Amino acid sequence: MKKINNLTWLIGGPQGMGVDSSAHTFAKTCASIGLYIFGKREYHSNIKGAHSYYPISVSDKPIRSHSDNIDILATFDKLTLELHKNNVVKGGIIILDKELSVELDSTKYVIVPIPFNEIIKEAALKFQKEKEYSKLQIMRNVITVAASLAVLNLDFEYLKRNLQAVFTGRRSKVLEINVFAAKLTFDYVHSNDYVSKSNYELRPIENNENLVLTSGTTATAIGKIVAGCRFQTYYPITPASDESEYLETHPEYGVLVVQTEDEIAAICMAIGASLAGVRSATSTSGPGLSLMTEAQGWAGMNEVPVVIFNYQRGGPSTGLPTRHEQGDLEFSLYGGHSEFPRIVISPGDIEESFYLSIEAFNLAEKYQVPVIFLSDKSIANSIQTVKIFDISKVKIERGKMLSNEELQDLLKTEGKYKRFKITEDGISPRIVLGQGAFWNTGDEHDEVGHICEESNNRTIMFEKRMKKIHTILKEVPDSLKYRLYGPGDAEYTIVSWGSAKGPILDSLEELNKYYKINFLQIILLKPFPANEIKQILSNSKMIIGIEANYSGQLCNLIRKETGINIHKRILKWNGRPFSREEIFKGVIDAINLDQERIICKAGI
Amino acid sequence: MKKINNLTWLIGGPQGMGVDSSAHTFAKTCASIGLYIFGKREYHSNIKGAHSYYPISVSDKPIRSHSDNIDILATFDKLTLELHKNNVVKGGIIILDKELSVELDSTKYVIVPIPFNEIIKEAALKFQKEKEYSKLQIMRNVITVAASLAVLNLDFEYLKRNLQAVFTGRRSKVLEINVFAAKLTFDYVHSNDYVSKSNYELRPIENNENLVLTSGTTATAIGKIVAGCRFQTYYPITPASDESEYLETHPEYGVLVVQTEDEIAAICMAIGASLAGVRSATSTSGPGLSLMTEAQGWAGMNEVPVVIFNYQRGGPSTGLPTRHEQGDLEFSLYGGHSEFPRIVISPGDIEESFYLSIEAFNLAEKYQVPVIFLSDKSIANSIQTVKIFDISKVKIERGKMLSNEELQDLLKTEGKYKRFKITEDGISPRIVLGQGAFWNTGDEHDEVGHICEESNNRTIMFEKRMKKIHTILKEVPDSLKYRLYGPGDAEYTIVSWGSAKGPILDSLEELNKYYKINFLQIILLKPFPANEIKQILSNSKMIIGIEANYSGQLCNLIRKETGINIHKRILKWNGRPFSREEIFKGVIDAINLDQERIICKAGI
Amino acid sequence: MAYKISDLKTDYQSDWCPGCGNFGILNAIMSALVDLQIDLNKAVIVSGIGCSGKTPHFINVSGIHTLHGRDIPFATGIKLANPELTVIVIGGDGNTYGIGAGHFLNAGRRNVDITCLVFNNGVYGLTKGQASPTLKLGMKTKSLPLPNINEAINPLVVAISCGYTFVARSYAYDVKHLKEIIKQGILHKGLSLIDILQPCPSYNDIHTKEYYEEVVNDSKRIYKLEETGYNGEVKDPNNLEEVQQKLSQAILKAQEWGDRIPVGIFYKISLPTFQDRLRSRYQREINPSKDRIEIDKKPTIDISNLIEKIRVK
Amino acid sequence: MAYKISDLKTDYQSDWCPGCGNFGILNAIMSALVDLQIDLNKAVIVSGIGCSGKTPHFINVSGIHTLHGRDIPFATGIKLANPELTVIVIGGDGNTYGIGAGHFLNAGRRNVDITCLVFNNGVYGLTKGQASPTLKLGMKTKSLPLPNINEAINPLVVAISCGYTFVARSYAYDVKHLKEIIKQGILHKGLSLIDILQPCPSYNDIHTKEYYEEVVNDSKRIYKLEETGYNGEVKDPNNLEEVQQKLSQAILKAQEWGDRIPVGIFYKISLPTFQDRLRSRYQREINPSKDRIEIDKKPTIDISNLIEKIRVK
Ligand SMILES: Cc1ncc(C[n+]2csc(CCOP(=O)(O)OP(=O)(O)O)c2C)c(N)n1
Ligand SMILES: Cc1ncc(C[n+]2csc(CCOP(=O)(O)OP(=O)(O)O)c2C)c(N)n1
Ligand code: SF4
Ligand code: SF4
Ligand SMILES: [Mg+2]
Ligand SMILES: [Mg+2]
Repeated sequence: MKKINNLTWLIGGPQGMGVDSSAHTFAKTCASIGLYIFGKREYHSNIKGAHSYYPISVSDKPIRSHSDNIDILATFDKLTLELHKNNVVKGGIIILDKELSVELDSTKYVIVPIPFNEIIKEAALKFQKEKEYSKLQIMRNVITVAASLAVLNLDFEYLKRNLQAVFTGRRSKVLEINVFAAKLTFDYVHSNDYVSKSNYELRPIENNENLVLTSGTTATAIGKIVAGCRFQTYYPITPASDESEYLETHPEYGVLVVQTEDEIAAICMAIGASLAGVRSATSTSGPGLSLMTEAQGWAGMNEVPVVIFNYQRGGPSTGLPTRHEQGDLEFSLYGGHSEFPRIVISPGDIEESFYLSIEAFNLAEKYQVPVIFLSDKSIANSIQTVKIFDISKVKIERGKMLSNEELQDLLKTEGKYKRFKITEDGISPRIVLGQGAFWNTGDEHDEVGHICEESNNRTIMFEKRMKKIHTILKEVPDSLKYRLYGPGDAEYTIVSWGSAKGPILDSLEELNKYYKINFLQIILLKPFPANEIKQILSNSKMIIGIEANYSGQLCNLIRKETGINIHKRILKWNGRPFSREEIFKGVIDAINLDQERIICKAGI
Repeated sequence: MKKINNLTWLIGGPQGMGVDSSAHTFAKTCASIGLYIFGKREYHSNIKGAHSYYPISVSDKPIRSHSDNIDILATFDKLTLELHKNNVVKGGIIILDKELSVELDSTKYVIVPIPFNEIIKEAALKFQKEKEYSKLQIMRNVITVAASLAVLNLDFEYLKRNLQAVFTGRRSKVLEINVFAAKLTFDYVHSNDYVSKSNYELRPIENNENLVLTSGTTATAIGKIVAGCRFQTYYPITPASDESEYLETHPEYGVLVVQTEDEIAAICMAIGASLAGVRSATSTSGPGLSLMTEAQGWAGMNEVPVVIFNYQRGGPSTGLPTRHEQGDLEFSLYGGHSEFPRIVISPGDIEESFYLSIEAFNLAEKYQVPVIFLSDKSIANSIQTVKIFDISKVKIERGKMLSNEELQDLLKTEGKYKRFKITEDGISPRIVLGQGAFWNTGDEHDEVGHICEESNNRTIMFEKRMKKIHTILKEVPDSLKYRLYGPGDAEYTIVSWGSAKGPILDSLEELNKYYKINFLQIILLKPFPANEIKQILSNSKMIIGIEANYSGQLCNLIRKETGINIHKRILKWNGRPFSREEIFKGVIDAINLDQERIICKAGI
Repeated sequence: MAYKISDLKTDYQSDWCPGCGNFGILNAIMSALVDLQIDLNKAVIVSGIGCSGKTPHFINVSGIHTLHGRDIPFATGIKLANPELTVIVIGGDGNTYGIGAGHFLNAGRRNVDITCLVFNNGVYGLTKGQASPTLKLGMKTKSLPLPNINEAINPLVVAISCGYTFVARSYAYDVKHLKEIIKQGILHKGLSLIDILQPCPSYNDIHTKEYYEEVVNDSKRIYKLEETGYNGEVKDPNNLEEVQQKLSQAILKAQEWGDRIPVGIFYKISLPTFQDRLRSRYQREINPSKDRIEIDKKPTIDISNLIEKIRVK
Repeated sequence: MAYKISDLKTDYQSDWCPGCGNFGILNAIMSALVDLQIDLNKAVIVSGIGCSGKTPHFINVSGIHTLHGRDIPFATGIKLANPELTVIVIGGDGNTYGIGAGHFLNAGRRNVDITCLVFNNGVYGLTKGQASPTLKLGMKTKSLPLPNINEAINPLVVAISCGYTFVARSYAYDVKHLKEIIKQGILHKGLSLIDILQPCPSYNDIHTKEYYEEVVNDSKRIYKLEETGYNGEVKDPNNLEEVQQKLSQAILKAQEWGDRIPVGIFYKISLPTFQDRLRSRYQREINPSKDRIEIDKKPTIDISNLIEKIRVK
């Protein structure tokens, strides 16, 4: 019997040769027949030639993670075959160039050799492009996707419709030849009867959910537009710049995007814009965040709302620029000399990236603090089908901003506007540049904002700032602090954050067949909701921390903040995100083995 | 009965008017008669005019902290009088300008009005410098010191001898007039019989200890010279630059000092020099440390020994540039994206600054990691009589450095030199530039040092670096990890770090009259000697953390690393270091009051 | 009603050393504001760190005292967020040409309409007199233990060569001249650099008031460019030949130093500001601060087109 | 025995795009080393981050691949720690003139004897083609969604005006010329900048090989200064007039761009290097790497004089 609508397809090849666009075409086509998608992009820090690959998981139920097991391996170079064939499941399909001479175990795999060159030649002939033959090699992408969908017995029309959507604008002139080549491929696969050999099939389904297929950087960028962020700075860096480039290519939404000379300028400009009353942000990754350290302290000292979007990638230093890690947590919590209040929140997936990026600006303005939005490479570069963004759920809260009238009233009653007025909750009414005079300084200051070294003022002003921590913890709703999935009365609790959420959720059901396990996702990492977390965790017989870093930074944080010891840690730092299989096995091992650290190493 | 050889003298006045040099003259003179000294410098972030002051504690026993109580207040302006008179003890002495019209309670204080102008005039006349009268106002300093020492009934010769030591070189031409003015002052004090009114007296004593009178920055600078540090970079910043300037003014010791364009260049140049085999360092304070974040990660990634000397000052941001805080601990522990091994050590006083700065280089080279030497403003700018530096105690250990012969042997046996060879202890044999080819990169790399994104290499190479944490904890002797003072079986344990050590030690004896208390000073803050600390602390009924920051960063660290909860915290963040009285009262309160945080606020 | 200098003073006492050139500069800035009657609510002074950096605290308009060397990026963000503001930037020579050099240079590429004053005293004042990037090789001010080991840069030449459209020099104690230059800088549409020779009596005993005002060979060391017939202004920015000529002239002139030190406007050209460039990129005037982003806490923007593009169909 | 290019190759495969100008530059660097027979143990290549930054991995001498924009400070530390090393610095145009501009500028003040090569391709290559500081206003490479909104800087003029003592330009595909310039840069005692026009076929479709090599008005766009009789070398550094003249000539020449693009040595002068200055400051040759700091783990230095000064007497 064929496996219907549940499979992982993987395409690989040299960077710059169309792996990404093939994957997108495949994913979109599958999504267009009502299926759910999760796709993970793996690539080198290189422009052309190094091996990149892109597994797409397809399912008739929502799916949020990748799998280590490949059902269909689509390749057009030998290296891809070598690297990935061992991950192909028994009965899986391997699509490859007919001209490649490789030994493959045909009892184990269904092998689909495709005559790439012949198809390309035929298409070239038909469209009188024989002279552009080498340029047409790029059609290997479309042919690979077509072969895959053909083997899966999908109607050609679905692919065609998606090709029409892809080849628009400048590229519309090559639409026809691509469709032609795709059709040739379909015919080839059908006439050679690979369909019947296939153990997999795709079938259109009814899906009543309203879905979008998008990536983390896009979701965040759209979130910013909705949030009213109108000033964004960036210095190019992988994987963050995709987000800024999205905003840059949509000037009609009015976000002023400035490419700066470095990340120091990026954060300083964003702070400047915020002082003029504009919601502003900067987006970066590890090395950039490191350079933003000093200015964060200034924003903290001057109580300026500004949001730093940090896409974690493999570190330290330049590290693995295009690979995954959740290694910047501790640095985000403690970056900068001395102490100042700051908020660190972390989305667990693409959908949360949208809503939380809006909340990030709300929090920044309500509490007048710098906010770090701690995303990661896996969220940034993955694609997923998620529920359409619901703007009606969104609220924009700008906190204690004085209107011009309010300012005039205040001046009448109090004589003077004091930017850092001491208040119960630590938050002072705020005006912006252009409304009236106020002072900021990185030096310790009095209520007005002038430099002040007097010792009592120091005690009070420092405390005033730090008071906001309590205000934040008091006011922020639980839904922004954490989410708890699975049974409330579980014996075992998984605790995690960021993109590890996807594979955890995807294995939770299966795990609950064996043990009663729930999953606590922590969203607000600073200030840390110690009371709430403590209460949840103290019911658990065993707590299992899962994170993609070496030492288990969240686990350590929990101990610091609550005194609770995390019994087991499932960790991974090889630059690749957790697969759902790794989580499943890791948790089983955590429960059964006498081993504090379980290290995952899957991924190429 | 007079109090002999135990007093706190304080001088204050507008910045740039000689407060510091007066204090030094007083301190040196007292030290020259065999007494122990502790002096604390307080000044504004301003060049001329703002109020600065300098209390000097004098004792016949070693002394390590300042007192809130002033026995002798020496002033030559009204502001100083206003600001400090309330701290003068009953029976204390106030030395002031005879021409100042102020109301002072003469039943409470011994008041010594000095006719500054008359003395200056007489001296001017005698030396035919009437025209330079206004320039001679600078002699108020000498006169104030002379008046102080006269009231304390010290023989004039001691002061004279010290003046001779001070007025040398360019300044020797004003020696005589200063001595003359000092003598006039002595005569004035004696002839007006203030000596008999005084409740204090100084008497030369036999002191068999071999002492130096020095500051933290000087002790550290000398430590660097001894350690063989031959390359030091800096960008001007208070209070760190004093150290670099000391090295700059002593070129004969061969430390190449480079003033850079910023702190980023400073750390990068130091790393560069280290790659060429030179022990190198950079010195800075908070804002500079913030700018060094990114490069630290590079040094960690490339296993380069480099030492950052960070003098903590009031933060965040520009903060209180000339004031004290111990606020950079967490940032020193976690600065930089992702994770890499690093050492953080903190001296508790001036003497330790000397020895630990040498150890800092040893640790850096033995473990091939960046080291942060976490000093603070109080240590930097205080002066103290400490035991003469004993070079015979010093060992220089450069770790696994290959000689040229060893390298040749290795090349013969292994064919290739691998800078990042995987080893048991995580440390690879090291060669330096000029010896042979090797590669470094901030990217993840293979053993040779070339960029490598392969996932297994990543797992292994990251682990290799982090292994050093265990090696360090295993090899470093306890004496570099912590020091325990007081009874081993105490009921109460104070735990602290950095310059809080001085006032804690100075009140420990007194405290032990009431409770059995010991004091654990933590020196090695990263990697954290959790086992040792846990063992010591677990014997204690109540643990009291003391640190000059808002949240109790060490307390939090201990909980994170050991799970042990610190019951009480004595904290201070008003920019002034703890006084011994504050510690005494703070600890008594901690033991007796039901209050988790005890906030100290003393100091002007 | 017009405001006066006295309206511009704050309660906060300046704490510069007696005789510091900064007093003259402070005066000139306030006089320039008074002369131009810049809307006080719309004026912002952005400063770096140093003795110079304290200036905004003494002037009764909004003052943003930022980080060492980062004043230009802060100011850029402010101006772009609300182009209606008049933004004056103040930095020390260490601040702007040393730690801030990267921003100083790259700001030229944008030509944002802000006015940068650099208080050039040859030393790092607030940290006690270390050599700054404008102190020449071999000089030994009283604050230095040994002669300066670094060569100086020429800030005017650098500014001209990286895109500043108004490049001038003035002198702290010639308040009248300085005021006029500042006014012109503010009025100029584009990025202005005004390098101000500022005596620091506490640390720099070489570039003193006496030095600058000394009469050498019968004429004052400091002389005014405009009095010599020099004209740095490009009349027609499209005339490449004129641009070339004015540029070369300015670079040459900026190298004069020693017995004769020119002050005045070295180079001035009218080119599209960043705001102009944004206008053509966004096809409308861009003033983010005027964007109403919410009404009753609901977002005002319509993203349906964006959603449409990623919608699963 | 003399080494050859093949001896200079490492096992590590270069992963630049086909047709990238970097291949030519790599070749030229290796050929220069071969021609000069620089001691391989004493050569160090220090690079920043970017496609350019990967270069040291392909050359069989020590390679320090540092941080984005920080290659010059690293190299400075290396050279000062051991002046016997030959230090070649490699940065991209984004790396050196963008994020590294502060170091680029201030390095001029020191004149440390290192040779800086900038692979100038007009884009941020490794991050996928954003505009770099050398791309002119309004240009739209194929990698940009909208035309460039920033003006370009002129790196040659900046270098000349902040103290570089050897300032040249060459072209990636003219390996012979480039090799010669690199050799001269290495031989020059002092700080050298060699800006290298480098086509990036993947992202910059404006400054292509075809563009640079195009024949415009009967002559190749790129032409060699030395072939036109231009001589950028100052014969007598003490002759202020000559210095002035050569400097102005270089600045003027550096502005030529468009139909005619000059390559070659724009400016060269022999001035005391930082090492020379250190020699007079320390009154001896300073080579910290040669200092024996311990013998049998005991420090070698005698600090008794220092102790004497703080000793309580
Ligand atoms: C990142 C950083 N490094 C160092 C300092 C210390 N610092 C304060 S003022 C100053 C010197 C300022 O010199 P300059 O810019 O010339 O201004 P001036 O005081 O001469 O007006 C320095 C280095 C700092 N505040 N921040
Ligand atoms: C601090 C920091 N910011 C950003 C990056 C990301 N980054 C890597 S390469 C690069 C662009 C390099 O451009 P360029 O210097 O021109 O070199 P090219 O690739 O063109 O040779 C950037 C911005 C980084 N590595 N470090
Ligand atoms: S140190 Fe110099 S610049 Fe600073 S206030 Fe004093 S005189 Fe002015
Ligand atoms: S992106 Fe450009 S610079 Fe980088 S390797 Fe490719 S062609 Fe060369
Ligand atoms: Mg200055
Ligand atoms: Mg480039």
